[in-house]
Amino acid sequence: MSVQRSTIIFAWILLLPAVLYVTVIVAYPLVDTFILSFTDASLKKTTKWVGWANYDKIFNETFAEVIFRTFIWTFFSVSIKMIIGVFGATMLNAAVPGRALFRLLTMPPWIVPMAIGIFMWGWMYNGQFGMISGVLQNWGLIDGPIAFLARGETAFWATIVTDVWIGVPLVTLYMLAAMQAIPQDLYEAAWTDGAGRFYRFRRITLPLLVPSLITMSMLSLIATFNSFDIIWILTQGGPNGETTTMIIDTYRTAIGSKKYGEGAARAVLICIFLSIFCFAYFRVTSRLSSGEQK
Amino acid sequence: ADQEISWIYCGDTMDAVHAKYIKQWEEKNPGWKVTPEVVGWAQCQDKATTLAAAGTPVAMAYVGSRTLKEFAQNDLIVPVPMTDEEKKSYYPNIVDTVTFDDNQWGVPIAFSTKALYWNKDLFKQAGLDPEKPPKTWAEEIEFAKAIKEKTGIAGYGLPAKTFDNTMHQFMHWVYTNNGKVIDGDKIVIDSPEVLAALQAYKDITPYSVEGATAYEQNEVRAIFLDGKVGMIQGGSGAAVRLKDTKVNWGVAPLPLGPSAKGEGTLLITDSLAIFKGSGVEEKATEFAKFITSPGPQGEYELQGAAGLTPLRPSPMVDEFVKKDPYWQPFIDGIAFGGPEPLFTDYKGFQNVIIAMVQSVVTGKAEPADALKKAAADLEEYK
Amino acid sequence: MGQLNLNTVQKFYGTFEVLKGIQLEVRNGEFVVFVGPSGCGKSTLLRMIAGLDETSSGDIVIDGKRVNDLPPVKRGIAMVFQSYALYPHMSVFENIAFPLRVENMPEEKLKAKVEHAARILHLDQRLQQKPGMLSGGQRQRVAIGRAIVREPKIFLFDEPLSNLDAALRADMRIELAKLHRQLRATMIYVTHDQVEAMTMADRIVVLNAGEIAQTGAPLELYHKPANIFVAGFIGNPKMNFLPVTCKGVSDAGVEVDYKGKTVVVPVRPHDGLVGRTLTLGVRPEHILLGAGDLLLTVTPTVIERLGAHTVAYAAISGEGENYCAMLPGTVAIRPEEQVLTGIRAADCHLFDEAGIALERRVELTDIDMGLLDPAGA
Amino acid sequence: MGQLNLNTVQKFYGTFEVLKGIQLEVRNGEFVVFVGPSGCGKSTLLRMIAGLDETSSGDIVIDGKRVNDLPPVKRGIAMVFQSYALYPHMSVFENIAFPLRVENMPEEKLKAKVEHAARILHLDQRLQQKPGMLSGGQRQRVAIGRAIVREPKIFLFDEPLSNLDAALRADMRIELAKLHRQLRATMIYVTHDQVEAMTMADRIVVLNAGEIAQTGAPLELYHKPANIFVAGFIGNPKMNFLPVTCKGVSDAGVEVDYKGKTVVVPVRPHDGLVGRTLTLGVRPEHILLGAGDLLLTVTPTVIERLGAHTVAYAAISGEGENYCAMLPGTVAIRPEEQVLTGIRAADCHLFDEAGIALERRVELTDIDMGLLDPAGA
Amino acid sequence: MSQPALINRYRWYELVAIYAGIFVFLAFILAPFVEGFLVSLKPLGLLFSSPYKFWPENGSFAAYRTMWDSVPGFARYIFNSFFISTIVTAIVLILVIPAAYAFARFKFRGSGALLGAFLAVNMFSGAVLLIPLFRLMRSFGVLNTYLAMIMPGVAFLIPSAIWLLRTYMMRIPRELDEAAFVDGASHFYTLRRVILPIAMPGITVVAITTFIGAYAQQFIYALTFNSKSEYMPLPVGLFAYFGRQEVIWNELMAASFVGIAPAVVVIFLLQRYLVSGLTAGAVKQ
Ligand SMILES: Nc1ncnc2c1ncn2[C@@H]1O[C@H](COP(=O)(O)OP(=O)(O)OP(=O)(O)O)[C@@H](O)[C@H]1O
Ligand SMILES: Nc1ncnc2c1ncn2[C@@H]1O[C@H](COP(=O)(O)OP(=O)(O)OP(=O)(O)O)[C@@H](O)[C@H]1O
Ligand SMILES: [Mg+2]
Ligand SMILES: [Mg+2]
Repeated sequence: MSVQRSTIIFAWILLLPAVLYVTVIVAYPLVDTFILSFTDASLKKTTKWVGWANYDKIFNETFAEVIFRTFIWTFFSVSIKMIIGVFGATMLNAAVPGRALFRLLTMPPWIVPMAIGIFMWGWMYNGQFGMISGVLQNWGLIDGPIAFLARGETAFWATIVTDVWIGVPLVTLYMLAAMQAIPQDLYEAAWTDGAGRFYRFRRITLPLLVPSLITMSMLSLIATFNSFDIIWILTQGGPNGETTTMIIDTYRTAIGSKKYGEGAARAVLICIFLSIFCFAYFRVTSRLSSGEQK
Repeated sequence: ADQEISWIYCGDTMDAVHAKYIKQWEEKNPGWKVTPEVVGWAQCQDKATTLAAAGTPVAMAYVGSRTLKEFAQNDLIVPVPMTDEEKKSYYPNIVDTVTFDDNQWGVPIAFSTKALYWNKDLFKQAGLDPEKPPKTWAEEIEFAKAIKEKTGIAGYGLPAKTFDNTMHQFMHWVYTNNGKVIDGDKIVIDSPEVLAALQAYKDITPYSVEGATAYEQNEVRAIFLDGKVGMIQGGSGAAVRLKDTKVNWGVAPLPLGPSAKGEGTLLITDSLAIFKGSGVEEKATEFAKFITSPGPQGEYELQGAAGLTPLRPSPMVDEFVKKDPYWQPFIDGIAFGGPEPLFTDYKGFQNVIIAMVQSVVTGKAEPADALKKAAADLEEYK
Repeated sequence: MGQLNLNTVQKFYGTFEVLKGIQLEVRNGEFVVFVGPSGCGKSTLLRMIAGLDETSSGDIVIDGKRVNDLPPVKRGIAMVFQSYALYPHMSVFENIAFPLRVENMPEEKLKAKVEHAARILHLDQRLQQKPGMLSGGQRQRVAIGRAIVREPKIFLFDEPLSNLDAALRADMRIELAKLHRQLRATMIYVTHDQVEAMTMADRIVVLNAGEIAQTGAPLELYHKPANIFVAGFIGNPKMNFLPVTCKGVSDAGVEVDYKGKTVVVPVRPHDGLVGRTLTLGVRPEHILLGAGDLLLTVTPTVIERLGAHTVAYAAISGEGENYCAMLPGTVAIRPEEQVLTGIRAADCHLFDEAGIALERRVELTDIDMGLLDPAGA
Repeated sequence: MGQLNLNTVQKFYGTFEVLKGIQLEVRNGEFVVFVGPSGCGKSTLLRMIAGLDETSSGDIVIDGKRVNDLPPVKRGIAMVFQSYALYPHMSVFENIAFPLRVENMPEEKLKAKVEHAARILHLDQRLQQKPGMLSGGQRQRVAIGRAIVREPKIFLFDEPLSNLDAALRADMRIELAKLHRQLRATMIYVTHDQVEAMTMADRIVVLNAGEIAQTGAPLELYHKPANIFVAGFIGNPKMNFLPVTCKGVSDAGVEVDYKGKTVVVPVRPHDGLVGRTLTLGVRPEHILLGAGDLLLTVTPTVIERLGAHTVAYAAISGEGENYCAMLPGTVAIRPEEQVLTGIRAADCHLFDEAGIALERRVELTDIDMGLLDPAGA
Repeated sequence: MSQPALINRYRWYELVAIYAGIFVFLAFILAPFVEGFLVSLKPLGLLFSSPYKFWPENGSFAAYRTMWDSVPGFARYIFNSFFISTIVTAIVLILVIPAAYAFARFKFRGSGALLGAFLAVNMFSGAVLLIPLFRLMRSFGVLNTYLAMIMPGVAFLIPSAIWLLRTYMMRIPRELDEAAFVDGASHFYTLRRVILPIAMPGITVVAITTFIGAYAQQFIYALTFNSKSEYMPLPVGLFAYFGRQEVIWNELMAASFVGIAPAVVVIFLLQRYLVSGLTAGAVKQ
């Protein structure tokens, strides 16, 4: 008994600093946000309790559109990140000369301050002076300049591409690590049985990456759902609000219009959505790990 | 020790003129110290607001005058009443930009107006008279069309990005057609004058730079500097830059709409707001008045490249305009100009106008419908 | 149909010569075991035969065709890895079916084949499980199943039993031997466990530091090891070695002296032995109590009683070496109590100074006529 | 000074009873081995003695003191883990010194102790190396060294040799036995390899599914297994079992019938046996060729020639079971050729329907006087 | 040079495909940097000129010189970022190592929920929590100090660091702890002498990711919680290139490249550990 109890006490001693720290710094503002979501807090000096009014107000037609858009945006961004990440990892995992250098070269988007990376993309998307439109024109692929951020559809994809770009290095790195953890003898066995490179990739690499893919998608999903800077700097949610996601909407309400109460309600909603995702994730992974082994 | 007047100062560095006069003021007011905090343009206003909202306001901040009503209504700032004499010293209509409830809530420190720039070479190429800028919207649209069709180059630079300036640009059109957005507490945007402006936007879009919704004014200006657009609405800063280019340009008052009473423009001012609760409100007010008094202010605004328009008429200004005649249209517009409309939720108002403009420019809505919707949406923010 | 030749096969890692010109012929249907201590190059050789590693020089010939440049699948081999290399995400069925799926075999034929293999290996009940749910022995059988369905000409096994516990290992040994008889395919099997080698092989190839120390039938290696290395490696417990001096050579054999006691070992002598220091080898199981041609009094230090027999270890005074005897299970000896042990001259092995064995005058055919001809077994 | 008592020790994982009331006394200085098949609870029991796992009920008493609530170090035990659990970042010296560093022993004394332990274990030359550079056997000795320096009253070993290869395992067995005699400490040793158990133990505790199946000296278990489980588990190859019918009971023993052949097994009968189906057990090493009280003609299917002896497996017609014989190394039998085998009645074991052995009329003292009293060994 | 193993030997067309794949992938990754670099080389006046020319006319490295004059404190900003990240990384490690160990090793009621709660921290983005955080920083009295930027930075980097390190530590054999425990080592002694040294590769990875996270990001806290320009980190410094009316693009880009150089050097020196550390632990289930 005492051995057990002292172990648990020790575990808590180890956890305490981190728990305390996060509680003080984050939990307090979180609770504050939660409480705020039931008030009409704004620039006014006094606030009053408004119950569910903020939540009621949120649920209108535009907001449904925003939610839908957020999901689509997140879905595409995360899936493309995963696809490119796996593609990149596969390429970088190939035993070809120079791969150490190539691996190094994938890191920059991760290191550069996010805003700068986004500015660089802003340049690329510029219709008159930017690289993409310019190069396409020089090659004669398009007639006149194309401003990628001018139209809803192109702006939507442009923001996704930038988000993917920022997220890809880390995904690639994790996927590379996961690939290297697959025992070499599995490939040798398959090769001995006549399986070609692509066949091995499809039947061995991919299935064995699934657990890592799920974990990565989860972490990526949280970050992407909350991805703010990219859309804000590139389009501020425009044009016609066609790149407005929940986090943009929240920011515009809370920080832009100083409707702290309504903004907080939106933040709480984001958290609820993400919690549902996480819960589903834990379900899926525990099912997976019970089916397989080591 | 010294009492401090904290000042959120927008920009990248402290202007030399301001630095000089801060020192002068401190010498005259022993025991007081002005501590400016330089914050980039993109964030300075939000920072001042956040500090105030969190309950630790700075003494004084550089803010867009459009936010004054919001601050005042939420009891964050103190009024800075002007004597009649002071009011008179400004160009007409300028005091209106900081006036709400018959009181002044800020001291104007920076001012900008717009005029029309045109590219004479492109006019020539399009078979137009290069020395004759458009006088009316109809001409403007016609010339734009001609340029686009004859040269393949865009005739007009219409900025419609999701950006505060998109609203400003549109307000120039509203004020050159004698329109109004809000009258006291009444939303009057749903008027024929404003509808005409919106219709003109729709009409000129096909001859504008491709992808108007991707550009804000500086980007459109850059295109003009590159010689790739026939006409733009711009501030005085463009002229300074144009001098370094090969572009053959001219500047004229903004073209007028059908209902215009005279030359008009949107009068944008930035002000020094004195925040409530800093404990040094009085002294801050005193300093604000000093730093914007004709002497220091005149020296500050006439440096040229900043693109400011002078706040007050003065012999200095006349001399200045004589030297650089392109200044004339910027000052001429002031007489019939209007202030930025004051709303309780300024950002809310701005978003509504941007949404309205973009929906028309991108063809998602007809001007009349867009206007109706905007009118309804604005009710929430008045 | 499963005949393998290695012609002076060499392998370098950098400048390190792992395999030093291996020359070997494996007959069709033969069960050949490579044994040798850890690091001697067994796996390397096997992987080269499989086509997983390249040869640095020399030829690998299968059924008369040089295969050096062919990928594994074209060599007609199948390999069972030491780690089994089962695909953890596939069921047992899919694991076994993998090679057939690669060839795009029609579903029906594939199913029949997999089920046939599963029956042979008693895996019928497990086909839907994942490898993670199987015991070690079952996993091993899945790995073999995967090799079987391909119907290769040559099976390659790399220490397939080393992960299993003693009991399972014994069972699997028998099953593999049965399988060999059933399939009649050529099998090449790597192990460092000499018991496995002895029990399963038609022919054993003993490798030492990249060279073939000896090739021969198990009992040939047991009774006529070519050198000290093979003598020490084959047989458990290990052969005892005593330093002796050659006294004389006669028709009857070589007379040697060990601490003043002489014995004539019936081996074929060669010239110039007299006076040299030789090594006398005797297996623990050939040490008798109280009888023999060479008698030694020793004090056992450790006595292991295994029931069926008793293994006693003694340190011979003077030598630091262990002297080990395998005695009947019920023998009445105790630690630290002197006993008189004896060795029969006919059981002795004799090695010259270079460690090369002098040929024993023992006819293997006396033991079992069939043993020297594995094909007849 | 190293005396251990387990009083009805139970362990539950959830509702699953892993250990079902273990009652055991270990004398001071004794070498006790726990054997049993995988999953029977050996490790769990050892970890409970160590204090790594909690007991669900029952007392663990060391030197008369209940230690259930004491942490391992206060129990005076040291443990050697199956994986050795060496610290990869520390040198051999630091690994061995670890327990002493924990107690803050002065540097000089610590150094002396570590070096002493290293000498015993022949690790003197390796003290500055990291575990990663050592061979399996050396690593194992480091792990033991770490246990020795603490001078514990009781050593606990959890399958310490299972990672080693056959040759090394044999060497380490001997070294451990020597160490035991040198230190005279109590040692408790877990293994599932019955050879290890037989060779090292003063006393073996056979565990089966959480219960003690039998406790006794190795040869007692070999010659007088208390039940079928122990009979099958102890001895390699495994004992053969034949279903027989009891014909009659007499002073000489029990007369049983196997396929019409009868034999009188010299065991102590109990009532009501006549007519029942019993199990006759006979060890492979007790099967003779052509002689014996019960003769059986069988056809060997697999023959393993180990040199020293030959192991033959046959399927007895009718039974699916393997029938295994361990014969002399040079015996002349061949697969698929019938041979006549025989069993002596005195070698037979007989088990009733519940699997309980009928006591054999064999005096263990006939084998070796000292064997029943390990203290005297 | 040893040749690649046979299984990894490629045919010429496979090699072409792989290099083409790598090229496409790296093109995507690096194109914006190329654009940024080209911008940094162009004189401000020629930045906005069409038609598009890939190679800048009159390209020069002038911006890399003038940037130091335009924003005189830039070196200081780089130092601040480096300093803040170093401190943040140190604090994160101090907090996270014991916590990750506890999560990896001890099962107790609520441990799973607690771990989930840590993940939940990342679900709220910092921007939303700005005002409550500001009040908190004010009540701690750390506004306008390095601490104002360090404290929230640490909090938001803790969760992912715990996740990463926990998975790594779960791979360290449990017997190592048990062996130390049997020998009488206290839990803390075990952590310090046994676990910490063995987990070093994992800790390195966590340290790198945390450092990078702290180095370039966390812009919003710096801006709101600190008013002293001498404490400002790199991103704020970069925003100083946004003039009154005009962004000095070429210098901004030049400054960005200069600014990330220290982090690039860190990554360059440690990238070996990055992949190998991740391989040994991290995402693998
Ligand atoms: N890729 C390699 N690079 C350099 N040396 C290697 C490589 N692979 C193996 N070796 C060396 O070649 C020798 C033979 O290795 P191999 O794996 O064939 O031994 P083995 O006989 O299979 O041993 P074990 O019984 O331990 O498996 C060893 O000394 C090993 O260190
Ligand atoms: N933490 C646990 N939770 C639930 N069941 C457990 C746990 N640990 C062990 N068991 C179960 O207890 C039983 C005994 O396990 P134990 O490890 O003692 O076996 P063992 O005799 O040491 O086997 P082996 O020889 O394979 O090591 C097994 O059936 C195992 O599944
Ligand atoms: Mg090997
Ligand atoms: Mg165990």
